[in-house]
Amino acid sequence: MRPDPQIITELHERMVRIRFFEEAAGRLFEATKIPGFVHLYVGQEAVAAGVCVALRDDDQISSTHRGHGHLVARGGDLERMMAELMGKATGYCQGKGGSMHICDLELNMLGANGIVGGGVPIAVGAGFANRYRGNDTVSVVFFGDGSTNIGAFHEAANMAAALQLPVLFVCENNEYAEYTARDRTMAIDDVVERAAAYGMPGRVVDGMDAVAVYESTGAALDSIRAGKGPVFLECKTYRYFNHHGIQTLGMKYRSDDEVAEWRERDAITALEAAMVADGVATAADIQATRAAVTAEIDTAIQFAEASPLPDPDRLLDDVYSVARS
Amino acid sequence: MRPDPQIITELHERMVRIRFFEEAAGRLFEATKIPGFVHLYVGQEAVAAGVCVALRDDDQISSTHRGHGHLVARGGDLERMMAELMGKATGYCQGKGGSMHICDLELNMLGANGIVGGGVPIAVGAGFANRYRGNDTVSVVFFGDGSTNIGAFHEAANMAAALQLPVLFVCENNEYAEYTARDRTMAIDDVVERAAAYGMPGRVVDGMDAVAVYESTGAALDSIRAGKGPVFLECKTYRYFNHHGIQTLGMKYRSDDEVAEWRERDAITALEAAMVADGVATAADIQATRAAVTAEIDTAIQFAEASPLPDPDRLLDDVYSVARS
Amino acid sequence: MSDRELTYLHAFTEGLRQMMEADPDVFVAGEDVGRTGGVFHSFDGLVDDFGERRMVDTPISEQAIIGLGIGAAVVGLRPVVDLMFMDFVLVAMDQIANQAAKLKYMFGGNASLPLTITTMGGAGLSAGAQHSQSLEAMLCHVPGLKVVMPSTPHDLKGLLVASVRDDNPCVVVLHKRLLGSKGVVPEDVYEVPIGSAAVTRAGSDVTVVAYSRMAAEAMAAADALAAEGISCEVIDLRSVLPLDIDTVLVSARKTNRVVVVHEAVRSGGVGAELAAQIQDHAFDYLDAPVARVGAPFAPVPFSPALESAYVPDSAVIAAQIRETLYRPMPGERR
Amino acid sequence: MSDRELTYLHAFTEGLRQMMEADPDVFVAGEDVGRTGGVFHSFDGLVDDFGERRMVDTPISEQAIIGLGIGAAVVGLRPVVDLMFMDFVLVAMDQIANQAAKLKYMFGGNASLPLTITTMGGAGLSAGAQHSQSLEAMLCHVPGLKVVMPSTPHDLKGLLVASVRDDNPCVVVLHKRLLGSKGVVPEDVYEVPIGSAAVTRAGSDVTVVAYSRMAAEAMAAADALAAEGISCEVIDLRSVLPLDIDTVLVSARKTNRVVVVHEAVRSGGVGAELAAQIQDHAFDYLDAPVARVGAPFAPVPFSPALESAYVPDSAVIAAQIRETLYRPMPGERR
Ligand SMILES: Cc1ncc(C[n+]2csc(CCOP(=O)(O)OP(=O)(O)O)c2C)c(N)n1
Ligand SMILES: Cc1ncc(C[n+]2csc(CCOP(=O)(O)OP(=O)(O)O)c2C)c(N)n1
Ligand SMILES: [Mg+2]
Ligand SMILES: [Mg+2]
Repeated sequence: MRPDPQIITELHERMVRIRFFEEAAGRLFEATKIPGFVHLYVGQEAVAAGVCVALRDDDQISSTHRGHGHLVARGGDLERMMAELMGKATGYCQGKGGSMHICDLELNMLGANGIVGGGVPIAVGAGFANRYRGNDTVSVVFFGDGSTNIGAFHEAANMAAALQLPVLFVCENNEYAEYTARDRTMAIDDVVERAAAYGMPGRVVDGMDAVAVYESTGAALDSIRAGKGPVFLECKTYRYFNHHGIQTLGMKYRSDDEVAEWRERDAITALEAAMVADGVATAADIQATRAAVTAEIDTAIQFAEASPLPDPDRLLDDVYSVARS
Repeated sequence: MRPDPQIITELHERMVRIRFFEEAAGRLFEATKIPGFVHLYVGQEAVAAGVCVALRDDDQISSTHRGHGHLVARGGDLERMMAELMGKATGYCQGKGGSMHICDLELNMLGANGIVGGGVPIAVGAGFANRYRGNDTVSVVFFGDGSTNIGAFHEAANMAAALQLPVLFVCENNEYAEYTARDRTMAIDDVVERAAAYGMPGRVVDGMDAVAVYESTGAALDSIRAGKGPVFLECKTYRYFNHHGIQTLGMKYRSDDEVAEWRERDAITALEAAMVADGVATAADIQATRAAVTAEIDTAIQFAEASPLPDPDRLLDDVYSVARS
Repeated sequence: MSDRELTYLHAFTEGLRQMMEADPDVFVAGEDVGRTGGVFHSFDGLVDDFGERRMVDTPISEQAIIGLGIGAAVVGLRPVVDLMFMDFVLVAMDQIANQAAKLKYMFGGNASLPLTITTMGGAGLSAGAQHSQSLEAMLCHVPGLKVVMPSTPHDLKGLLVASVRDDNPCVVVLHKRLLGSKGVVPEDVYEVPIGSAAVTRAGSDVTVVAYSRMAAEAMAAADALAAEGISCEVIDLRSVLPLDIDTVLVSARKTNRVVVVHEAVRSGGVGAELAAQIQDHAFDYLDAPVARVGAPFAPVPFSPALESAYVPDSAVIAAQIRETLYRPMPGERR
Repeated sequence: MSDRELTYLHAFTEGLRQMMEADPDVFVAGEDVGRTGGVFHSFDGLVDDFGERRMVDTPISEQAIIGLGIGAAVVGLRPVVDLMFMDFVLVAMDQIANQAAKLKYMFGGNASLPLTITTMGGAGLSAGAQHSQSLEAMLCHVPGLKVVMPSTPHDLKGLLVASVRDDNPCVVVLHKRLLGSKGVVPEDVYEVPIGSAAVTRAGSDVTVVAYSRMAAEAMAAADALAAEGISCEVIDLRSVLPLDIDTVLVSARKTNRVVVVHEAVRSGGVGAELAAQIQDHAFDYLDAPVARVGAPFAPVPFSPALESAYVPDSAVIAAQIRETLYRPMPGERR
C-alpha cells in the first residue's frame, strides 16, 4: 500500500527542488558565476528525497562531493546554499567551504566532503555518539559506488558493524566513478554484496523510485532504532550530467543511449504520473509546485548574486575555536 | 590421497625449523639478547610450511610483523636471520631492519612489515608485475585476521580482484589481534566471508594441518596460474605464545584452557604421528630431523652472537640508491 | 601532599581518569585501550572504573578511529582517541589533516571539534623504522591542529587536561622512553596552558630549546657544561603547535645564542621553524647562527648500535653548544 | 627547431611518452589515467599509444595505487603512479612515508625502488581546502624520498625524465595553475638533474628563492622592482628534496639578503628549512633576516575573494623584498 498523500507530495516537492536547484547551479557554473567544481545530483533525486523524508529531525546525515541534493532534501536554506556555491559571505560556510564542504549542523547535516570516503568514518562517529547517549537517533551516510573501494569506507563500515552502531549506509550506485565504469573497478555485480563482509544486512532498492527508497529507508530505520545494528542500502541510480558540471551527451565513457534509457525512468516524471493516476494531485497542483520551487530558486539566486563577497579580513577567522568548555 | 613422502618430510622439516627457530628467538629475547619486539610464529607453522612448500622459487611472498616463520619456510638463512634479530652487521638487513623488516629478495621474500596491512598493497604490486611480464608467477601475501579490518587490505584486495591479478591471499586467522578477540572487531563468523566482497573465490583450511594447507595452496595456485584471478585462503590457526614475546599462560585476554585445546591439535605432533603411522618416517628419522635442526639453530645462534654490531659509520648508507638506470 | 611523585605513565592515566570523572561526555577509543588498558598500560584500570561503554576497544582501523572521534566530537561529545604509535599517524593522516584540522574552517566556523588524539612517539627501544618516529613537524604544518609534547609527568597531566578541555583537535604525544620517569604531580586537576613554554633552567651564555625527551637530554648537557663554566638557559617548549616564540625570543635576546634540539629528523623539523623565526625576530641580537640538533636524514635504524648513534643525546647537544659558543672540541660527534 | 614551445601540460605528456617508448618496464597507474587521459588531460593519448596494459585505470584506492607502484618497483619494473590531487598524498601517506621511503633502508640496502609518483598541487582554482594544498614540506621531512616542483615546461619534462630514471621514490608535483603556461621544450629526451636549482635572473640587491608557481610570481615581482631600481637575483629551486643549498648560499653571500617564497603555509614550510640553513651557513654575510613569504596559517579558502588574499602573489613578494631591503611601504599587505 502506498504511503500517505502528504508523504508522496513531500517526496515530489523535494525532488523537484533538488532538480531545479541543481539545474540552476549548473547554468550558473557554466556562466562562471559559480567558481571551482560542482558535482551535480540531477538524476539521483529519488535517493536523497526518499531517504530524507523518512528521517526524524534528530537523525544526522553525512554527504559527499555530490552533496547539494542531500542538503536540499534535508530542508537546507536555498539562499545560503546558492550563496555558498558562489563564494559569498552570506553562504552556509561564509564562502570558506564551497560546494564540496556545504553543511548545516542545525539540520544535523554533518557536511559534504571533498575526500572520497572521507565522510564515512565521521558519520560512524556520529552514530557512536547516538548509541553513547542512549537515544535512538540514527546517523545516515550517503556515499557513491566508487567510494566503497577506498579504505576509509571499509574501516568505518566494519567499525559500525563490530560495535553495532546505529548507522544507515546509503550507497548511491550510479555505476560510475568519475569516468570509470563500476565493473572496471570491482568484480561484483551489486555493491550490496559488500555488506556481508561486515555482517551487515543489505538490501537493493530502485534508486529511481522515491517511494521505494522511502519505504526501504523506513524499514531500515526501524531495525536500526530497535538496536539491531547498521544496515546497508544500495540504491541503483544514475547521474544525468557529467561527473562535474553539466555536459551530459557525447561523452566517450558512456553512451548517449545509456543516458537516454535512464532518463526514460526519470524519478520525478514517474512520480508525477503516479500522483495524477492515484488522484494524489492534479496536473495543476504539480504545475503549482514546480512554479513555487522555481520562484524559490530565483529568489535564492537573486539573494546570492546580491550578497557581498567575504571580507578578506575574515580570512584567518574560524581556524580555531576560542571558546573552551 | 596423501602427497609424496618427500613433500611430507619437507613440510615436517620446515615446521620443525620454524618451531625451534622461534623458541630460540623467544629465549634470546627474554635473555635480552634480541632487542625490540619479537612476534613469534609458534603454533602457526603449518600455514607457512604448507604454503611455501607448494610454491615455485619464482613466486613471491610478502609477510607481516609476525614474519620469521614465513622466511624460514621459504628457506631463509637462519644465520642471517638470527643475526638480524640481534641487530648484527651480518644480518639480512645489516641490523637496520630487525624482526619486523626481515626480508630476502633473492628468495623473492619481499619483506616483513611493521604496519598492519601495509604489506598487502605491495604484494598486489608484485602480482601486477607478474601479469605485466606475462609470466605465471604468483605473489603470495600472508596477513592476520585483524589486518583485514584495515583500509590498506581492503583497497589491495579489491585492486587485485578488479585487475584480476595473480595474487594468493593467505589469511592466518589465529582469532586474536594483539589482545582483542576477533569476534569483538568483526561481526562475521569466518574471515573468508570477506572474499565475496571482492568477487574473489575463498576457501577455509585447517591451519593446523600442513598437508591440508599444502593441498589447498596447490589448488589455488593452479587456478591463479591459469589466469583466473586472485584467491583467498583462510587458515584457521592459533599462536601459542603471547602477541609479542613468549609468555603464554595466565593471560586475561584468553584462557589457558583455550591455549591447551589448540596445543592438543599441534600441527607438528600430528604430522609426526601420521608420518610414523603411514610409514613415511620412523621415530628415529624424526628424531634425526629434530636433532639436525637443533644443530642448525645452535650454529645460527653462535654465528649471530659472534657477529659484530654494525659500524655507526654506516648509519647513513642505504637511505638512497646511487646507481640509476 | 603537594610533593607526591608519579611516573609519566601514571600522570597520564590520572589526568585521563579525572577528565572522565569530571565530564560524562569524555570517552576513550582505540586499539586495546579497554580491557587490556593499552599496550603501554597507559589506560590501565580505566575500564574497571568506567566500563566498556566509555573505554572502547576498536578494530585495527586508524582512519575509522580518528573518524569516530571527529564524528562524536562534531555532535558534542569530547572524545579521546588513541593511535598506539605515532608512526600510525601516517595511516590516518587524511582524517587528521584533511578532516579534523579543516572541519571548522571549511564550515565557516559553524562547528567546534573538542577532539584529543593521544599517541606514543620517539625512538630508543629498538622498535625499528615504523615504530620509532617523531612526526610532529608534519602535524605542525597543518592549520587547525594543536600539538603538545610534554617531557615531565607534571606537564603531561596538565597538558592532557588542557587538551581534553580544548575545543580544537589536539594531539598529545607521549614519549615511550619517558614512561617510567618520575616527577612531582599535584593530585588535583590542573592545566598546563597549551602553547606555553617553560624556562627550566636560567642561564646567560646560550639558550637551549628542546621538548619531549630531548628536554631532559638538554638539561643533562647543561649540567655537564656548568662544570666547564658554561651557563645554559634551558627552555622546554612543552607545546610545538602553537609555539611559545615569545619565551624563546626573550631568552635569545638575553643570551644571544640559541641551540634548538629535537629527536625528530633535523631537516624540515620543528627546529627549522624555530630557527627561522628566531633569526627573523632576534636578528640583531644573535652572536652566532641558531644551531639545530636533530636526527640525521635517515629512517630510524633497528640495531641499538645504530639507534644510539642516530638519536641525539646530551653529549651531542653539549658538543653543539660548545660549537655555538665558538668552543668546538675537535673530533666530536655531531 | 630548438625553440619549439609546449605547454606545461604537454611537456609532461611528452616526457612521459618518451620514457614509455624508451623503457618497456615503465607503466602508469592511477584513477582515470587510462581511457580518460587523466582529469587534467595530462595523460591524454597515452592509452592509444601504449594500451591499457601500460596505462592502468585503478579503483579509487590511493593506498593501493602507491602500493601497486612499490611492489612493481621492488621486483624490477619502473612504475609511474598518479595521485590526482596532492591533497590525496595524505590518504596514502603510510604507503609513501612508512613503506616506499623506508624500504631500502629497512632492508639494509638490499633493494631499490625506481618509483615515480605524479600529482597536482596548488591553489587558485577555488577547489577548496581539500583540493588546493601544497604539502611538499611533509614529504621533505621524510628521508628516502625525492621531491621536485618544476615551474616551467622545460624543467617539468626534464625533471620527470630524471625522476622516472631515478632508482629512488620520486614525487613529481605539478601545479594546476601552470598547466596552460608555455615555454621552450627540446623535443629530444633530456634530464634536469634532481636537486639542482636554476638562477633564473641575476641581481645584486637581494636573493629571491622560490619554486613551482611562485617562481613565476617571484620573477614578476623582480620585474616590477627593477623599475624601482631594485636588482633581484631570482633562484628557482626546481627540486625541494634534495635542496640545492649551495646555489642559494652563493647568491646569499653575494646579495646579503634573502627572501624565500612558497605557496604552502609559511609555518613549517620548506622556507623554514631554507631560512635555517641560510642563517647557519651565511650568518656573517646577512644584512637582514632571511624573510619568508607563504600562505597564512589557515586551510585554503574556497571563495575567490578569500583565496586571492590567501595565496601569495608578486605584490606580496615585492612588498616583502622592499621590507627586507629596509624600504617598507607602510600599510602594505603581508
Ligand atoms: C581520496 C580521493 N580520491 C579521488 C578523488 C577524486 N574523485 C572525486 S569524485 C570521484 C568519483 C567518486 O565516485 P563515486 O563514489 O561513485 O561517487 P559519484 O561521483 O559517482 O557520485 C573521484 C575519484 C577524491 N575526491 N578523493
Ligand atoms: C597500522 C597499525 N596499527 C596497529 C599496529 C599494532 N599492531 C601490531 S600487530 C597487531 C595485531 C595484528 O593482528 P593480526 O592481523 O590478526 O595478526 P597477528 O598478530 O594475530 O598475527 C597490532 C594491532 C600496527 N603495527 N600497525
Ligand atoms: Mg558513482
Ligand atoms: Mg590474528
